[in-house]
Amino acid sequence: MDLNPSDEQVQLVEAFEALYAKESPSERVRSAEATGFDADLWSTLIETGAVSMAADEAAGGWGATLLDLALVAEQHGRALGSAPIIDAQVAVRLLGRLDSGAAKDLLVGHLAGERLVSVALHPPIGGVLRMVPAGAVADSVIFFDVGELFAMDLGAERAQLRTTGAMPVADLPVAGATSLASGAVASEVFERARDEWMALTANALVGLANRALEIGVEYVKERHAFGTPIGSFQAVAHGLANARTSADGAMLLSREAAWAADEDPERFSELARLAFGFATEAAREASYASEHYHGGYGFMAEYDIQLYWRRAHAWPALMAEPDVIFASAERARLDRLKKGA
Amino acid sequence: MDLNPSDEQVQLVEAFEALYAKESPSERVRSAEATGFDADLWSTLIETGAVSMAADEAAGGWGATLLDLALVAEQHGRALGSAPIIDAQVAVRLLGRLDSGAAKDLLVGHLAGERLVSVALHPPIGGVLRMVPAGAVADSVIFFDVGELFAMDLGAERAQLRTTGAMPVADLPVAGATSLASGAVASEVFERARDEWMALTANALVGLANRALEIGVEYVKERHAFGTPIGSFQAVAHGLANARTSADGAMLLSREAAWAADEDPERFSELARLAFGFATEAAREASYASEHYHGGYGFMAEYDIQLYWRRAHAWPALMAEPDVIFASAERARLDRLKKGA
Amino acid sequence: MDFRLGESSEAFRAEAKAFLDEHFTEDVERMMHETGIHHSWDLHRALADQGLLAPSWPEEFGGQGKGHLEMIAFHEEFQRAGAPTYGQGTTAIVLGIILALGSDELKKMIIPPALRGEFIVSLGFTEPESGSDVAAAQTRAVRDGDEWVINGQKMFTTSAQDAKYVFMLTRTNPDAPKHRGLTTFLVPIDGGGVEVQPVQTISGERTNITFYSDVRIPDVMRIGEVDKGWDVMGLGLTLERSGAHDGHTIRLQRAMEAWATTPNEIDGTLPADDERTLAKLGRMAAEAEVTTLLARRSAWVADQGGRPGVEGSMAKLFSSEALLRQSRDFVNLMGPDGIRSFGDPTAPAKGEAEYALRFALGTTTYGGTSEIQRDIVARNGLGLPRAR
Amino acid sequence: MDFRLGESSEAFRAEAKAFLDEHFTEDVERMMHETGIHHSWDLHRALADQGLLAPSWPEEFGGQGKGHLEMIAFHEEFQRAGAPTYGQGTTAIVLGIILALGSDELKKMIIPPALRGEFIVSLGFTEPESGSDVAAAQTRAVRDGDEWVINGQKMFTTSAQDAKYVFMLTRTNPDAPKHRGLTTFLVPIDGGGVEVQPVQTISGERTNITFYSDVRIPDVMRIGEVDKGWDVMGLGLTLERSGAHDGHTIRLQRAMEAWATTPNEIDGTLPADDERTLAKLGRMAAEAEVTTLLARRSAWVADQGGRPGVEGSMAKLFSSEALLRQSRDFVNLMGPDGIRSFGDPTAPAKGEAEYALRFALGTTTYGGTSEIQRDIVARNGLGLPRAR
Repeated sequence: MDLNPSDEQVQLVEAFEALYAKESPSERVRSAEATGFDADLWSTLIETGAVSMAADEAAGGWGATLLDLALVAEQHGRALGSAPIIDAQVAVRLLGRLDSGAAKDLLVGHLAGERLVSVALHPPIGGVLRMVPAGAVADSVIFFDVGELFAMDLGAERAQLRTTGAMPVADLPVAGATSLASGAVASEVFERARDEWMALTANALVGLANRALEIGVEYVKERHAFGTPIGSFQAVAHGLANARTSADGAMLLSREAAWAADEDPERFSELARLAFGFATEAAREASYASEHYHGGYGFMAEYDIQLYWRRAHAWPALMAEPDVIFASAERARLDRLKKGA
Repeated sequence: MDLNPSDEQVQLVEAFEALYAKESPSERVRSAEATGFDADLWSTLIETGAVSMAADEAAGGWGATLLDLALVAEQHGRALGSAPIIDAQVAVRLLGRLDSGAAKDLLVGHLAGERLVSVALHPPIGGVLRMVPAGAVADSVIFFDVGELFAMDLGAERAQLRTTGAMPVADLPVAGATSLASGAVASEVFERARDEWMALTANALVGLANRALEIGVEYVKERHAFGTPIGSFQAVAHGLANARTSADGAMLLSREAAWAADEDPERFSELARLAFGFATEAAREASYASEHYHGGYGFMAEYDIQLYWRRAHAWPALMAEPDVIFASAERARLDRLKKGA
Repeated sequence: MDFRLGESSEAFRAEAKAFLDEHFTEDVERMMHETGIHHSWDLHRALADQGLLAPSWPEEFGGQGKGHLEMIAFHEEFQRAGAPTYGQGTTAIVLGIILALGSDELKKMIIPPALRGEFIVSLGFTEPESGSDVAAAQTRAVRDGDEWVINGQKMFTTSAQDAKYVFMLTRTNPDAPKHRGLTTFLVPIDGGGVEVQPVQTISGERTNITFYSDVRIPDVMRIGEVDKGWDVMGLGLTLERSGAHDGHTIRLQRAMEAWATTPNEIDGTLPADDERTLAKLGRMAAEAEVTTLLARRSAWVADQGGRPGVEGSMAKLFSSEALLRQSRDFVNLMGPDGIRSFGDPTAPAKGEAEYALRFALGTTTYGGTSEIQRDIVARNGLGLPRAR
Repeated sequence: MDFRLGESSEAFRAEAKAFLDEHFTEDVERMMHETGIHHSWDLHRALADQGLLAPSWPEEFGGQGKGHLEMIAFHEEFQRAGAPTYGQGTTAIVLGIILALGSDELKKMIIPPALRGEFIVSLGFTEPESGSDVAAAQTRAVRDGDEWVINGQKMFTTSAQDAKYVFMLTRTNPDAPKHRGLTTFLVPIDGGGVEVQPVQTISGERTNITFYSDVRIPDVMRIGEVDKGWDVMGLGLTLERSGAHDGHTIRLQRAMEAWATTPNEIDGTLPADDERTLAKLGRMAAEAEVTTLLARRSAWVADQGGRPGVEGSMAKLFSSEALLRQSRDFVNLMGPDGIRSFGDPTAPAKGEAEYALRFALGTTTYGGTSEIQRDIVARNGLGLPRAR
């Protein structure tokens, strides 16, 4: 067992920590609230290799592991980055698994930074892909429908949806889609992409939870009431202690899930979903505790903690609520146990 | 609005409070743990009229309202009475609604204290009535199956089931049952009996919660740690404040439900179920808080608080868990709203 | 026992309903959400015209002598409708304080025009460095002859942009123990030296920070004795926590029950056919009923001549924490659609659950945090020693 | 990063499994539940015979020099199997203390026979008037020449009926500040003056109250310096919170997954076909994994040479509170059948959920209540000021 990241991973984390400190301070996050998308941050991320790192070396990428991407996602979550880095990385990995010429062309454009590709997390309903991550800024979207995987180029007219958490999501009517794959490959690749999205988002939520707690802890140490820092009251201290414990658990589980993609592949699906469900609740617990102990200030738009609380609700909601996730995790788990028996 | 009981109700409560103080102190509750049935308490309750009070005056009873019975149930819950008073009262009211000779005969014997009649809360599964309240001590049981209401005399051989909460429950194989009613009457009368059982048990759980909290509050005032009563720590005080608030809410709601049986009949079904679900959770919250703040003592069989905690789990479980109850309450509520529209 | 509020309460409720049907128009509602200002002059003046600004007051003051059980029916309707009430709510608290503790001169100056709907009053309790610990207020009031000079800053002076006065807690004796150097005043906002700075909140509601620089007011604007402001505040905080609490839950419940019983546009399924949804709706129904009963109990205690301190804290604590649970439950239950914002045309059930999620954040804080309410229940309700 | 415990850990886990397969028989398990005594001499002696009583100890003491990551694999298997471990657990803590702080004479007297499995040792920390506040112990030890005379009472001296010694916290200087007048001793139970009174608990586990009347012991039985007992306790409490924590959850999980995937006898339905059941199982799976990871992290920190104080508190806090939630969830989910008691032949899944419901009550208390663990996490983990 070794819970320390490798030296290379430490360097990777430091590089992205510095990038986000510079390109995603809270003023920048706030100025991108209307769209959930900061074009300058996105350019910088692409230049730094945040998308191409996800591709195999053969495809001109860095061949980063899912765990490498997870550590970047954690920094992304800490900084509440207004950029679809996870969606783009998941698309890279999905496309890399496909053989068709269409998929390869899409990947080349995506890696070159010419066409941003995103993945719809759910099949279309009534002919519309609903709440597509990065759907308001992507150039193409990959989606799954009735046993087939499609890609669709997106036109200019897409209404930006207003959500709790300021994300570039959109509803996209299906029209003029190209098939990328069908049959077992299509559904396996799609399920895998969903699981990877969950594993990476879990780690982003861990980063979010950690930073939210730092903000909260700092506040209750400084804020005084009744002649003492409010962090000395058990009613405050114990709520934060619970949240810190959940966040530590979420961090271990989410990293383990990303690690399992390569190192314990049979458990990956199950762990990715468990981590996503658990990290969702941990991030909401952490950001709520920190928000609530800010008193009235927590309710004010001016304080950063509300940015964290809103995203803790919004980001994971794009997939499904925790109970649905936990049920799907258990389904994967029971399947695995059955096969093992 | 008047939240005070009437003078007659105050007298009724005082009478039963005194009865339970004498006939159901914790030593008696403990000595009846193996069976969940205290024959002497039961005799005294019958002599006092605890069963016949539930019958109409025409049938030789007192014509007590469901609210009167609820106030008695609250005392029963406070004292953790080891006697099937609620089950017997529900049977009286059920039989009073039926015209058949068999039903009338059964009621006469039941009121005379000759044959204890109970009601199975669920139809038989695989030919067996499972977990029947008072099933281990009743002489007859009423049950519902496929649109028909039956009575069945019980033989001597019934295995006492061991449960979390020391109750005289038993599994009863169906054999030699007599029909009491069929069709719409049968199902309506059965549903009504279930709702009344829930309304009365909700009030018993309120009494249980109130007494559990008294025990807990008394303990944390007396117990010292770190140089102060432990009740002065917010970690303790706030848990009890939450539990007291829930218990107050449960008390108001449970009394309202029983009151509605006569005064707001259209909402009775809905309120009985809401009250039962809410009181179940309030009683568990109250008894757990009081138990937990007893520290290691709460885990010891010797301290009374564990008796409360165990029954808070066991009594309501005979019907169903809170989520199932809340769903059935909402079904009744939506039906009512639909009719009203 | 009787769980009905009674005929006169129901009659008064009907009056409130009729008033809201006429005056709480879609325009008023839209404006409220667009500006975040939960005060409407149209509504306020209409209330005044019908003698409904202070119906509980004696007739000699233009009231109708309504009892607590009638008033709660009235307030329930306003809350359940989601009508803007902050302006009349804070004004009513301050008028109640002035009626009880103000000088005759002040009463004469303030009460009649306020009851005619000519102005509203904001509350100035909280400061940057004092929230739950209200008595730690540092805004200074210094006597200068027959005048007082006020310097300081108040947080969350909601409605101040529309108000004529702020009812303000100040420190008049910095050397006395914390609770013994406080004095309360009614400070005119337009008299010079007051700056109102808007503050946006997560729910979209607007509140304000107000700054006071050498604000000079005559001694007649003082309420209660000098340095005895804490006694005045006792009445103020109790009044702040009284009133109905079930409105937000009932409003959410109505929206969610309508959503659950309306067939899905695409596949025609009914959310209410799902057991989990039914269970969440049922849980909300139980909490809505308990919320209503706890608030009505407070009114009933007051009606019996009691002072519902602990009962009011329980009602406030339970209702706000329940709203938090309910809004989370339903945003979750709606899946990805749950986070479409209130105001976005694509939001299910008009985004009522999403709005409640953000709105609920405030309810567990203002009017005394849940922690303060638990302290009160523990100490005054259960008799536990003062929390350390 | 690597989330595997490693090959040597897995090999040692296999050894533990093989041992349990052979020695943790149905008879041992039945006896444990019938008597409530979570100690088996058969098992204990078999462990001793195989050198498994203290595998982490250096070979010179009869240990195997196993590291923390190997030990946690070993403990996980014992906990997951539900094997009786209280006797060896408390003995290991005390031997660890003696090894670190005992005199050479005491080491020689105690360690070799203990490692041969000849006796076990109980813990005597808690008293009637001191639980979480361990340092408030009032049991007196008074020096009399080269002897000490002990008078007092200890609560929850689990396994004392089988133990040869109680490791005991006593007050030697009543005039010193609370933490500075304590001394620890190893007190023989059969040496006269000790009475062991059985105590039954909700889970059916047996513990004891022990009474001490003029118990005379030689000074050699003292551990650590006079009046410096609190330092000794620091080590003891940390050792008490170390070790695996996932066993009870994993055992419940196995029972519930077996129940959910076994067709109902009567109608052939599978509980696992129900979404709610799946969601509860999934939630438990997440909590089980987190519980395992938190405990393993503590072991890893220790393996790296750190002292996992906060990490141990988090593992203990999370695992016990999670077990409480899980047992409630499953007892609820099973409907009326959920409360059929463990031991009743009609109980579903052998009543494992019902047993866990009662068992979990103790886990949030012993080894330091959840409140104490939260205080530790807040103070030492988050750097918050001492709770008032």
